[in-house]
Amino acid sequence: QDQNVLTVSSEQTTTYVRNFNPFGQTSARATTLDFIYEPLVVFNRLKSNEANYRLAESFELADDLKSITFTLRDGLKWSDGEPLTADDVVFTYDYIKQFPALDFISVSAQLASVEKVDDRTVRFNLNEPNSLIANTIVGMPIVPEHIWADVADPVTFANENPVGSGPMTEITRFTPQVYEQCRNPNYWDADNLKVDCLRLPQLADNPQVLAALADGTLDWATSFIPDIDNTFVAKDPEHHKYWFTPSSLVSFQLSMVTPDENNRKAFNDVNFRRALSQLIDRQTIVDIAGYGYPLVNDDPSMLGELYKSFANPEVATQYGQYGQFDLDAGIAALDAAGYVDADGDGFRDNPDGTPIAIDIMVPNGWTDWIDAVQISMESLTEAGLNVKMSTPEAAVWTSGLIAGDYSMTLNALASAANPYFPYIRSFNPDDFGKSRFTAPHWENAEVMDLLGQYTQVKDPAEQKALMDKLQIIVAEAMPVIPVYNSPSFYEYNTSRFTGWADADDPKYSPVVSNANPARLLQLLDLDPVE
Amino acid sequence: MRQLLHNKKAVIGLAILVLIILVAIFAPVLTEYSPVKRVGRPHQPPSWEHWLGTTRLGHDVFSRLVHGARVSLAVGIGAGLLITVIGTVLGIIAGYKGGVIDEVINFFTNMVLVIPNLPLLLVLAAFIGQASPLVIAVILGFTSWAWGVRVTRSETLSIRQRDYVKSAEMLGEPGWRIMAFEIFPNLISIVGINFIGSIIFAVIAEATLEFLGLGDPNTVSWGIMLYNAQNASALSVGAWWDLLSPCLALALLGLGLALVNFAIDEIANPRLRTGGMLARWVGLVSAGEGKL
Amino acid sequence: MAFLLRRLAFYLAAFLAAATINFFLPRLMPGDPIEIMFASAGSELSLENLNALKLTFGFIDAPLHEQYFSYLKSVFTGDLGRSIKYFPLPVTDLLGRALIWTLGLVGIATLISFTLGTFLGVMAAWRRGTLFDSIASLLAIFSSSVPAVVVSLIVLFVFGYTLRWFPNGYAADPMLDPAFSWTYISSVIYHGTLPMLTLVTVLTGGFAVTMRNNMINLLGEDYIVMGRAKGLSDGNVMLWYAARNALLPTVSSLAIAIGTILSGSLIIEVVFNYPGLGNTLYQAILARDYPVIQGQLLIMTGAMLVSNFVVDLSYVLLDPRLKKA
Amino acid sequence: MTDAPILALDNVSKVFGEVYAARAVSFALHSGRTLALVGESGSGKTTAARLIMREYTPDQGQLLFRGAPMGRADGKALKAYRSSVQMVFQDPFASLNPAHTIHYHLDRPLRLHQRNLTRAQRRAAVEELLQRVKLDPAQLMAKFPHELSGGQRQRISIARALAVNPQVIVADEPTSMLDVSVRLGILNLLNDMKAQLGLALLYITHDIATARYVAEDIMVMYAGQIVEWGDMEAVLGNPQHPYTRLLLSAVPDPDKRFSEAGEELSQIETIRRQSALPQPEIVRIADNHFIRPMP
Amino acid sequence: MTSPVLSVRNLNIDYIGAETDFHAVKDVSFDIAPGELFGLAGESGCGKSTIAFAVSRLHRPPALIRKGSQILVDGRDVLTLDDAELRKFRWREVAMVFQSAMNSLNPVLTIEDQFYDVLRTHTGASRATSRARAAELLKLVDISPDRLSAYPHQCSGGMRQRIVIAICLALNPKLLIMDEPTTALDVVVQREILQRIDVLRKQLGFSVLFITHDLSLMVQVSDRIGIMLEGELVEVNDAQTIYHAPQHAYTRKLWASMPRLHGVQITGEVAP
Ligand SMILES: Nc1ncnc2c1ncn2[C@@H]1O[C@H](COP(=O)(O)OP(=O)(O)OP(=O)(O)O)[C@@H](O)[C@H]1O
Ligand SMILES: Nc1ncnc2c1ncn2[C@@H]1O[C@H](COP(=O)(O)OP(=O)(O)OP(=O)(O)O)[C@@H](O)[C@H]1O
Ligand SMILES: [Mg+2]
Ligand SMILES: [Mg+2]
Repeated sequence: QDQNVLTVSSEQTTTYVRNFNPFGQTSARATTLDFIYEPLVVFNRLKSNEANYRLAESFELADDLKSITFTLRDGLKWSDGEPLTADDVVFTYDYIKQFPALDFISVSAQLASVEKVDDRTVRFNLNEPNSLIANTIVGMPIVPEHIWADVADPVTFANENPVGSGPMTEITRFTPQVYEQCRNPNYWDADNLKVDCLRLPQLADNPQVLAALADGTLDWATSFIPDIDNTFVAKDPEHHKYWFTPSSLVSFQLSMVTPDENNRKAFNDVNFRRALSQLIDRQTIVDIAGYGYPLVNDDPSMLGELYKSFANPEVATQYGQYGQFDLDAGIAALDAAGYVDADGDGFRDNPDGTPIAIDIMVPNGWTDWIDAVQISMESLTEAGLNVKMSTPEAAVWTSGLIAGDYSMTLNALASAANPYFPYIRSFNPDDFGKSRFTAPHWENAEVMDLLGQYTQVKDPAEQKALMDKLQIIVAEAMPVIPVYNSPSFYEYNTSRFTGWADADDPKYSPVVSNANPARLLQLLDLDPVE
Repeated sequence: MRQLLHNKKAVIGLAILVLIILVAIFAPVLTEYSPVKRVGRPHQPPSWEHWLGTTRLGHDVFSRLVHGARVSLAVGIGAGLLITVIGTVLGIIAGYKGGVIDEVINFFTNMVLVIPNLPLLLVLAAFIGQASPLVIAVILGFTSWAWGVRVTRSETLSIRQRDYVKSAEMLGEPGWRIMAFEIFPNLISIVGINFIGSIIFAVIAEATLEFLGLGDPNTVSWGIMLYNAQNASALSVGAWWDLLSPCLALALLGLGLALVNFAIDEIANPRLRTGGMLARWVGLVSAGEGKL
Repeated sequence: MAFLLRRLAFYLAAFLAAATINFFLPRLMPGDPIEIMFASAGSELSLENLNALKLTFGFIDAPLHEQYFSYLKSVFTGDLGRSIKYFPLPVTDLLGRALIWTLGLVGIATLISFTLGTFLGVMAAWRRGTLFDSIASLLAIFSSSVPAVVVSLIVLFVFGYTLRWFPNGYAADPMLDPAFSWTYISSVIYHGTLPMLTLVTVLTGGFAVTMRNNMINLLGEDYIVMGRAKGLSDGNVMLWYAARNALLPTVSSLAIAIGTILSGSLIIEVVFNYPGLGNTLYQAILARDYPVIQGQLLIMTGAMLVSNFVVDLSYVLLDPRLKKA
Repeated sequence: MTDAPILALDNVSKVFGEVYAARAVSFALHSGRTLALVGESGSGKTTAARLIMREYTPDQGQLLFRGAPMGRADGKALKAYRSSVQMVFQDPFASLNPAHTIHYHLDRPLRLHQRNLTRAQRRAAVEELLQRVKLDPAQLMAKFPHELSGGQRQRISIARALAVNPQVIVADEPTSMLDVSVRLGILNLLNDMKAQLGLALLYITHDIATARYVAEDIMVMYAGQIVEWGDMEAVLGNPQHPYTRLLLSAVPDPDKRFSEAGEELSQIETIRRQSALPQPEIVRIADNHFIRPMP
Repeated sequence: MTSPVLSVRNLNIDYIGAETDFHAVKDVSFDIAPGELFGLAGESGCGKSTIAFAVSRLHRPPALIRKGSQILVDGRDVLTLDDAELRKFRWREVAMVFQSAMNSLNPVLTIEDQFYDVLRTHTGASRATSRARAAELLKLVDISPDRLSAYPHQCSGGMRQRIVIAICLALNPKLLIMDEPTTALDVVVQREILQRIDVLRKQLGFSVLFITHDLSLMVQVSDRIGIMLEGELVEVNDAQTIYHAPQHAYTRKLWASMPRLHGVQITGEVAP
């Protein structure tokens, strides 16, 4: 009988290298996580983080929030037939402690210890109480002890013939141009798996993915596609479909610690930031720089549509206008706050007369961002601000952001299950100088205090109260100027498989990139067309 | 110069160049649109309002094209000048001084010649990150002089043997004067060819680097236009005007320069000339006035 | 022999120098690849993890001279390290894959355009002043001046997008396994046509112009006139007297042209998404994949040196004056 | 030959690799006299000229200027030497820079060697020079070399050499590229200069007939050695060295038909081989007539 | 007098210019008898080579042999030949030694090949027969046959010129044109070569059109001499008459400009 082969494009590359090391986040094939190494739990971001239990059948957070216990399903097996037990989980966590380079999600630092309770139960003891730790823990793949214990250098280990726990573990074909990954003979959830094999043709860039999509070769892809209705859907409107879900927040950020003393004065003035925000034409940016695909984010608390179930309606009523594009209002706000042209050079200056000169830094080659900046510059310039753009190498940009050594930039922040994460990543002073997500270098003790409390309460009502408060503080201070949430791209073809998630049935995020564990759920939901 | 005007290729080439130069000079007068402002909807095909259509961002292609001519020309001429000056000076010194100086210069020249140029440029430009046209011109100047040294040197070697250089030496002319006044004037055509060839090279290299995304996107230049068009998938979405306009402009500039270069070659080397005499000759033969 | 030995010594020196430049260039570049990778991946990685990763990839802070010598040693033992982007693929493997395509593309294109260009140049010079000469010269001028990027984009637009006669990427149908079968080979040819066409378009003119000029300069030589005076056929004189001698300087110009050819193929590979060396270099630069960039420049220089040497060799073979002594 | 020589080569040798381009060459130049140096191509004539022009430094022996060795001469002595010794080249087409006018060619040496002249004085001097070589200044000053005939160019070369007021002129085959009809004019000019300015002339040629026309003394060179030398008439009238005889018998002579080949011509190879060997011994034939006999 | 080997009648040759033509050969007529050595003398640029080229019809544009000109070789007008006939005619009937001895051999072919291509083209000879014939011819000019495998650059100038002469003799041509064959050579070598030509001419019976600047030499070797001035043939006479009793003023001027090796020296007064 014929096999059901699902043709997927999950990463773009000029050549395939046989590497299925689940810890090699950038070097492993994109089908390694989730498909070969199944997570303990998949949290569904689209449904308020609902837990879909996979290898684990349950987990239990201790009341003091200082430990969490996962219970594995009964009878789990590795793809080579060996049993998958709590020992493997403990081994994995010991392993990443031993080889810190493997810990690509920095989970070790939060764990005091990992202990086996019984063959199916593992307890993680935490350094700090944390109600959200499960989200982090499930991001680490569990590897078989009987294989990995003998690996001398797991960082460079290519794991060419993986032994895994997920649905698709058998590499039946591998060339630089294409590889195929087929069903796990010992998969615990085989009943739900209708797809026999994944085929991954090598595709180097968006146009190639588009070509493969347009001629119907691909069943499932994640790629930016210009003018998608014409270039893809129109080719076969019945089967060619897409659904773009909002994800990473893209925002303008100002460095509160920028080396230029005059700029610093302005940037630390909330009135200046608000005025700036009002001068950003988000809709045009989305339409032109983003082909209409992103979702405008005009939420001064920076959460926006993505976290709308967490939203505090107060924010919109009190501060909503600062997220709206309004050229006149922006100009008026600048005038009112004293930012007028004092020295007659045609550019607005600080109220004390010192000049402001803003250099918007974007990484070289990130075209949509460059376009967005160019569009923004039009209105900023029209409002009399002295702005220009520089496009250094991405590495320079990154280190500038990390050090706060820039004046203005666009920055992106990956989406997460809970608004706690964007806040902590953006405002945690411990991360200043370490992460580009703290690029604004904005400090607020109250925010940090509230975030600390947030992880330590378990009661949803209490959590909501804290989150509401947080949003008001952030919206009032407006430390970042949100612009849009960039889309996760998801294109699919219904001629060979059905069961796809879409706007009408947003059951989970169906994006097939390796940043979305829910893709596993999508795979399991697919049914071949007869 | 007068000879140039008698050469058909030169006249066509010069006409193209003059046209492009005029366009560059009068760019602001020639178009009502700013090259860096959105003045229309994205990717509008050519129309009365936008002669060459608009870009993905809604910029006017024609306006960008005429403003871009400035940058392409400036980089070409600037880098060409730098390349030519370095190449000529080193070439004459190596060829005339000989000995260790020659060995050293010659070694470096040959070495630079065997290190592939564009890959090196790519790496250098990437290293600099945001390569403004000025930076590109400077990098080009400092990496691409080798060919000039080679031809200038070999020509100098042969001129050095000429008796007029010998007699200048015997008169006691200082070395620099011999190089500047005895040798250099006789290299004019080679220097001219080198100069124009270098301009062609620089224009192409700039466009290539920018096309590959190593340029400064603030610039309005033909290379950046190519880059933007490519990034906007102009071909996939059928916006051919966005991509073809800078393409054709570059091809035209290259052609104009090459024609002039070819003509200089013909003038410097009369044997290459195929002037009007051949036409007359053919006429006379077919009229039965004579034969070979 | 002495001539070749001298050239060999020079090539060795040039290779060393290139290797040295190669060593310093990436070290002067700002930013490091691991950071870049994570910056674009948008992922969060603690500083400790980052440093642990860097260490594994061999970004040690040993003194420069130590780094240099261990680098030289690895260069001469053929160990170019491992790619960062395509970890853990050895750079030599990665480049080896790409090299085949580039060699094929560049080799065949050079062969075609050299032959075609030389032929056009010979004919144009021989029929000097005729319509053929005018047209051929004009085509040659155009071909030698129009940028490769322009030609490749136009070719891609016309044949790839508008007429859809040829594919827009790959060196062969990715669904096919490499094999010595007609299906595979025809697929390679099919995919290689546009890049090849572009490269040939860009290269032919230069060869034709050089050859034409050389020929014309030679046609006045006494031995050519003597060839005609001997009553030999035109073809005979054209080939064995004129072209054979005019070829000598053309061949030496070929050595210089190799750099241009490689550059041309680089941009063409990028435009046509051809998996050759140029494309690999481009990707490596974008990803700051130092080991690959280094290996790449080295291989390209090596290729230049080897082809220069081949040119030298053929020069010696073609010119009896160099054979002895 | 009582007056002191202005310039002399004293036992000078110059070796290129294995080739002796000059072997123990000695001769002296006196003012008001012309010394002709004849020999076949490759015999070392130009090498001798270059040794004098200090383009080559001798491997052995020395160059004497007014009796003083010009070994490592200092700048001043060198300058004096430069302004005293000048050269006229063989090819009138190559000895003038196509990029400069005639005026420039004559003005430069004046500027270099007579720094105190004003512009007007120099102009007058240029005109005088042109008149001296029998050219019309008004017509020629502004012209470029390619607008002149070969003979005119050679005259300019001579004028340029004269511009520095030299005492010695070395003329390396100055007429071999010229047509018969203009050749004589140049030779006459050289003779005049010698007589009027008291120049010492080294006339290098392979045309013995013209040598006889301008020179009082002659040297016959072969393979870097001067094999026979002395008074012109004595040497031509009574050649002693077999190579000299061979040379003389090969010179075209309209009075002799071709078939009457001389004895020397049948032994060309032998004579050549023998003459190329080092011949240190010198034999005096007459008062001013010497040979280095073949072994 | 037997019918001439070469008979040039009213030869007019122009170099066509972009605007005006340069009339290089003006109405020149002369004959060369079988076995005769005819000398053509004149200043540089007077049109000697232009005539020589015309006889084998070797000119290239923009040279133009005007209509009305006739060049009869053995009574046949060379100017009426078509391409194929012309190829057959060349070298078989008229062979030519060029001005620069050094450059008239193809530098990339061996000496043997340069014999072979003539012999094969004209007689269809095989390599072996051509080799034998070449060896034989080389002996005529005193060169050892082992030189056959050498390249031109391995031979001295005089040797090269003799090789060219040997190649010229390959097909027993009726006429040998020698355009300043010895200007680049030494007097001694020149003498050797011309002597050899003189002998071969008598032995093989071909005629020679000999072009040179050197009047003394010309008188020595030629039977008859033509003096050219600016494209015109101003005087044709037998050699001794040209020497002892020159008719044309120009010829007299030439003689007056030639320094003598022996006897009374010329005065040095040159007629303007
Ligand atoms: N720079 C040099 N390097 C090597 N060999 C040289 C050099 N100059 C001259 N020779 C050799 O020295 C010998 C004498 O050369 P020279 O030029 O003095 O001869 P010549 O008599 O002037 O010849 P010609 O009449 O051709 O000018 C020749 O064998 C020549 O090859
Ligand atoms: N291809 C040409 N185009 C125009 N003019 C030419 C061409 N070839 C020769 N001439 C001119 O024709 C005239 C005769 O040239 P030709 O070569 O016959 O002279 P020549 O007597 O052989 O001179 P030489 O003794 O220098 O060889 C010269 O004035 C020359 O400038
Ligand atoms: Mg101001
Ligand atoms: Mg001639």
